[in-house]
Amino acid sequence: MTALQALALVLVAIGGGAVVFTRDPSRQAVVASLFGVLLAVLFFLFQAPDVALSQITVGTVALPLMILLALSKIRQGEDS
Amino acid sequence: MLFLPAVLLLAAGLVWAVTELPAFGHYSGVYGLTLEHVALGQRRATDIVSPVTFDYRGVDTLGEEFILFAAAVGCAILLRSQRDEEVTEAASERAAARAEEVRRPVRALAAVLVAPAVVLGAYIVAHGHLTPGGGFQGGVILASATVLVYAGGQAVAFRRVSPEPALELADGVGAAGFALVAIGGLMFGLAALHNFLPLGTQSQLLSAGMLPLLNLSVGIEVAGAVTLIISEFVDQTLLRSRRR
Amino acid sequence: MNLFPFLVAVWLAAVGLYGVVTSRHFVHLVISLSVMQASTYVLLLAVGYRTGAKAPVFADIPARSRIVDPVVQALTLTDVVVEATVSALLLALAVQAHKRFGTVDPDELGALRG
Amino acid sequence: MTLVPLTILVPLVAAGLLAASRPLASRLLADVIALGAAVAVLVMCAILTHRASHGEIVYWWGAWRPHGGVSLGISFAFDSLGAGFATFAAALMVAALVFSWRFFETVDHLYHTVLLVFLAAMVGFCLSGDLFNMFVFFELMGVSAYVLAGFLIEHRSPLEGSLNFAITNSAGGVLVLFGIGLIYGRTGALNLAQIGQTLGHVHPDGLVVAGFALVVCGFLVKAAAVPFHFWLADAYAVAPTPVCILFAGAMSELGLLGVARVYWTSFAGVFGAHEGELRAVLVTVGIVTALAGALMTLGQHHLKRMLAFATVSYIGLFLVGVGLLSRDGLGGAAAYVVGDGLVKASLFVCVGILQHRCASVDEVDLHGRGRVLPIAGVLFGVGALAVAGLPPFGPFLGKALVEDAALGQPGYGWVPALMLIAAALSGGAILRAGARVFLGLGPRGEPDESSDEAREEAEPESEEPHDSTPWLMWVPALALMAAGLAWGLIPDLSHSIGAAAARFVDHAGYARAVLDGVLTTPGHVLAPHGASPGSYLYGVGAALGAVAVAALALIRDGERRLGPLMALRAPLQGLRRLHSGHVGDYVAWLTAGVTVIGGVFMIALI
Repeated sequence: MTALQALALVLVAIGGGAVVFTRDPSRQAVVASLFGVLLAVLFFLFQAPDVALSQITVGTVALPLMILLALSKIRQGEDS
Repeated sequence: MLFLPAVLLLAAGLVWAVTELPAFGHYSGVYGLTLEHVALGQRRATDIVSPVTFDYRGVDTLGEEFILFAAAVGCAILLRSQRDEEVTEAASERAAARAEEVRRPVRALAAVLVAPAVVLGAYIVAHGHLTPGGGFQGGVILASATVLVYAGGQAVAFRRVSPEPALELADGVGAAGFALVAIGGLMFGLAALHNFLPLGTQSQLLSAGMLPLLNLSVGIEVAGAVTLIISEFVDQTLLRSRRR
Repeated sequence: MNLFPFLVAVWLAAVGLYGVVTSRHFVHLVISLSVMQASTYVLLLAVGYRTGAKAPVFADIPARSRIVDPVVQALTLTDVVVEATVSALLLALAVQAHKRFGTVDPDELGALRG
Repeated sequence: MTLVPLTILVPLVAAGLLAASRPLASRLLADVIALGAAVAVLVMCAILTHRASHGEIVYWWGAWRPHGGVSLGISFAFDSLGAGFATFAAALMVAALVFSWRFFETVDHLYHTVLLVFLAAMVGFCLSGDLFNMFVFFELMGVSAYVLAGFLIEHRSPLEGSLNFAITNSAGGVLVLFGIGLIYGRTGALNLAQIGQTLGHVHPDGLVVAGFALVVCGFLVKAAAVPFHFWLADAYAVAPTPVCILFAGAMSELGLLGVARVYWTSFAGVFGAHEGELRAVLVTVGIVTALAGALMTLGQHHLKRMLAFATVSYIGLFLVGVGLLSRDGLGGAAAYVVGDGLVKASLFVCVGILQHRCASVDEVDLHGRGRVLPIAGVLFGVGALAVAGLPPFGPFLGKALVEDAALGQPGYGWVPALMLIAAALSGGAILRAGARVFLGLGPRGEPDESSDEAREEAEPESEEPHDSTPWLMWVPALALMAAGLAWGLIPDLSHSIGAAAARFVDHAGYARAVLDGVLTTPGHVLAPHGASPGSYLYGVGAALGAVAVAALALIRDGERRLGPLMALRAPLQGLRRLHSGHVGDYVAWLTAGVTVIGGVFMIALI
C-alpha cells in the first residue's frame, strides 16, 4: 500500500465518522459532500477512474444538491 | 442499549472475516485475471470496465438502469402535487425575488457554464468505451447542465427548460432503448445482449460494437431521470400548501 | 497494514449503522445510510486491487500491462447508482413527511404505533 | 431458448414505453399494455417451467459461455422450481392488474409502469444464476416496491410504512453486498455454480461463514423472518390492496427462494458436514417467526395489518420447510407457498372489495356491515379455514408435506405440533374477523384499547363508499380462491414438486449444467405421493383449533373481553410494544438479529 493510499483511507475513515456525528443536517450535507470527494480520491488511488468519476458526479454534486433542495423545502415549512 | 453491544459484536465478527481475505494488493481472482487477458481482444474497447459493465455483465446494468428509472418515476409519484397544493403567485414571486438575490456574476457564471457542461457530458457519453466515464457519468453531467439554470436563480426558468413530459420521455425511451438493444441480439438470431454490430477498429469513436449505442441510451435515460428527480425537488420548493 | 482498507470498510459499515439507529432527523438518517453503503465500495475496490497494477484503461498504457480487477469496478458502479436512487426516494419521502406532519423525526412520526 | 431473456425484457420495454406515453395519456392504454405484458410473461414462464421439467435450461446472456470453467458473463438457470415461482408471481401480477382496473378511479400510467418493473425484478430474481445479479434484482424489486407501498402518499401511514420499508430493506441490501464482497474476495467468482465449485468441500472458515450469514440475513430481511419482520406489517397495511396481493403472495417468499438458491448452489458443499447445525438454526428461526406472527395476528383489528402479520406467520412455516435442508422440506415449502399465496391473495381481494363498498378496513368499524357482501363472507370463511390447513385444499397440501418432511428428519418430531398451533392462531384470528364483519357476531364496539390506532390507520383508499361491486373485482377473488383450493387436488402434484425439488437440491448436477453444459437426466425420484394420513389429522386439528380460537375470541366474558385467551394477553402486549413503528428500533433489531444468527453460525460451523 502506498503512503497516499494509506492517507486517503485514514481521511475516508475520519470523514465517515464526521458525517455521522454531524447532527445538524445542513452542515452534514456539506460534510457529506466533502466525504464524497475523499471517496473519489481514494477510488482514483485504487486505480478505479470510472468509479471515481461516478462518485464525483453522484456523491459530490447530485446527492448533496438533492439534500439541499429537500432541506430548503423542510426549512421553508418551518418558517411559516 | 440492545444496539451498542450488537453492533460491536457485528463489527468484531466482520473484522474476523476480513482477516481471512487475501492480503490487500494481492488480488488473484480468476474472474478478473481471465478478463485481463481476453477482454481487449474480444471487445476492442480500451476501457475494460465498459465492456464488463455493458457486455459481460450487461444484465446487471440493465437492472441498474431500471433501478434509476423506477426511482425517477417513483419520485414523480411520491412528490406529485396534491389537490390541496398549487404553485401560488406568492411562491413564484419569492422565487423571482430569490433570483434577484443571486448576484449577477453568479448568474452570469452559471449561464456561461451551461454550454461547456452540455459538451462535456456529451463527450463523456460518446467516449464511454474508450476512456473512463460513460453513459451514466455523462448523463449526470448533462443533467447538471439544466441544474445550472436553477443555480443561476432561475427556478421558474428551470421548469421551463425541463418540462415533465419530455423528461419522462427521455427516461422511458432511454431505459427501453437499453432493453431493445438487448432484444436486438435476438433479432439477429443471437443471444440477448449479444453484440450484433461490427467491432470496428480499436480506439475509434465508433468501435466496440454495440457499446456506444448502449452508452447513448444510458446517457439519455440518466440525463432524463436525474433531471426529473431534481425538478421534482425544485417543484416542492415552489409549492405551497393551501391549508397553511 | 495489509488489512487496513478492509478495517476501514468495517468501520464505515458500523458507524453508518450507528447513525441510522440513533438518528433523530430523516435527512441525517439518509446520509448515514449512504455512509453505510460506502463501506461496500471500499470493500469491493480493496478486494480487487493489485499492488503496482494499472487502471483497466488501455487508452494510455501498453496492451499487456497488469491491470486491477475490472469486475469489482463494474460492481461498484452499479452500487453507486443503487445508493443514489434509494437516497433520492428516501429524501422524497422525508420531504413529504415534513410537509404532511411537520416532523422529520422518526420518533415523532413513529408515535402512532402501539 | 429465446423465450428466456424475453421474460424480463418484455415487461421492461413495456414499462419504458409506458413511462414515455404521457402525451397519449389514456388509462385504458396503460391497463391494456400492462395486462398484455403480464400475460405474456405468464405464458412464457409457464412454457419454460414445463420445458425445465426435463432438466435445467441454462441461458448465458450475450452468449458468454464459461471460459475454461470460469464464468465471464451472467447465466439464468431455469429449474422447474425457480421457473414455477416466476410463473406464480406473473399470475399474481395478472390478478392484481385485473383488480386494479376498477379499484382505482384516479391512477395514471406511472402506477402500471412501476408494477411492470416490479414484475421483471421478481422474475429476474427467480432465475438469476449470479450472486451479484441476484443483488441487482433484489434492489430493483426493493426500489419499485417502496414506491408501490407509498403510492397512496396523501395519507399518513403509507408514508411511514414506505419509509420504514425502504430504510430497513436498504440496510438489508448493504448486508447482502458486504457478504458478496467477502465471498468474491475468497473465490474470485460471482456465478453461483462457480462459487460452489471453488469453495469445494473444505472446512469452512470465518470468512465463508460470515459471507453466508450476511447474504442469508439480507434475504431474510426481505422475507421478514423474526427479528427482521418489523417493517412488513407497516408496509403491507398501507400499500394499495392490489399491491398487497403481490407483496404477501410473492415478494416475501422470494427472500426465502434466495436463501434456498444460494445455499444449494454455492454453500451445500462447504457446509455439507455441518448441515445439522444449520438446520437447527433455520428451523428455530422459522418456528419463532411462525408463533410470533400468529400471536400478532390475533391482536389486530385493521384487516390488512392482520393479514400482514398472518403473512409473517406463514413465512415462518415456509422457512421451516426450507430450513429442513432436505428435498422433501423444500418441495413442501414450494407447494405451501403457492397454495397459501393464492388463498391469501383472494383474502386480500375480499378486503379490497369490502373497502371499496364500505370505505373501511377496520374489523370493529365494519361490525356486521359485511352482510351486504355474502359472497365475500363465504370466501373469507373458506379462506380462513383453508390457510389454517383444512384438508384437502392447497395450503393443507403444502403444510402436510412440510410436516411429513419434519417427521422424517430425526429429532424434529416436535415441529408439526408447533406448526399446528401457529396455523390455528392465525387462521382463528382471520375467522374471528370474518365472523364479526360478515355475520355481525361478537360484541359491538371497542374490543380493546388499541382500536383508536387501528382506526387511524384505516384510512380509505377510495374515499367514497360504493353501492355496488363491479364484476371485474369479483373475478380475481373467485379465481384466486378456486385456484388455491384446487391446488391441493391436482393429482400427484406432490410427486412432480418433489422431483423439481430433487433437481433444485442437486448441488453437483446444477454445477455441471451451468459450467459444463452437461445435463444429467433425472433418475427415478422417490418423491412422496400425497400427504401422509397422519397429516390429515394435523390439518383437521388446525382447522378445528382455528374455529375454537375464533369462538373464544368472540365470547364476551365480562370485563375480560379476550375471554379464555387472556393467558395470551401478557406476551401479546409485550410483542406489541416491540412493534414501535420507530425505524431506528427496527434497524437495531436487524443488527441484533444478524449478530445472533451470524454468531451462532460461527460457533456451530467452525
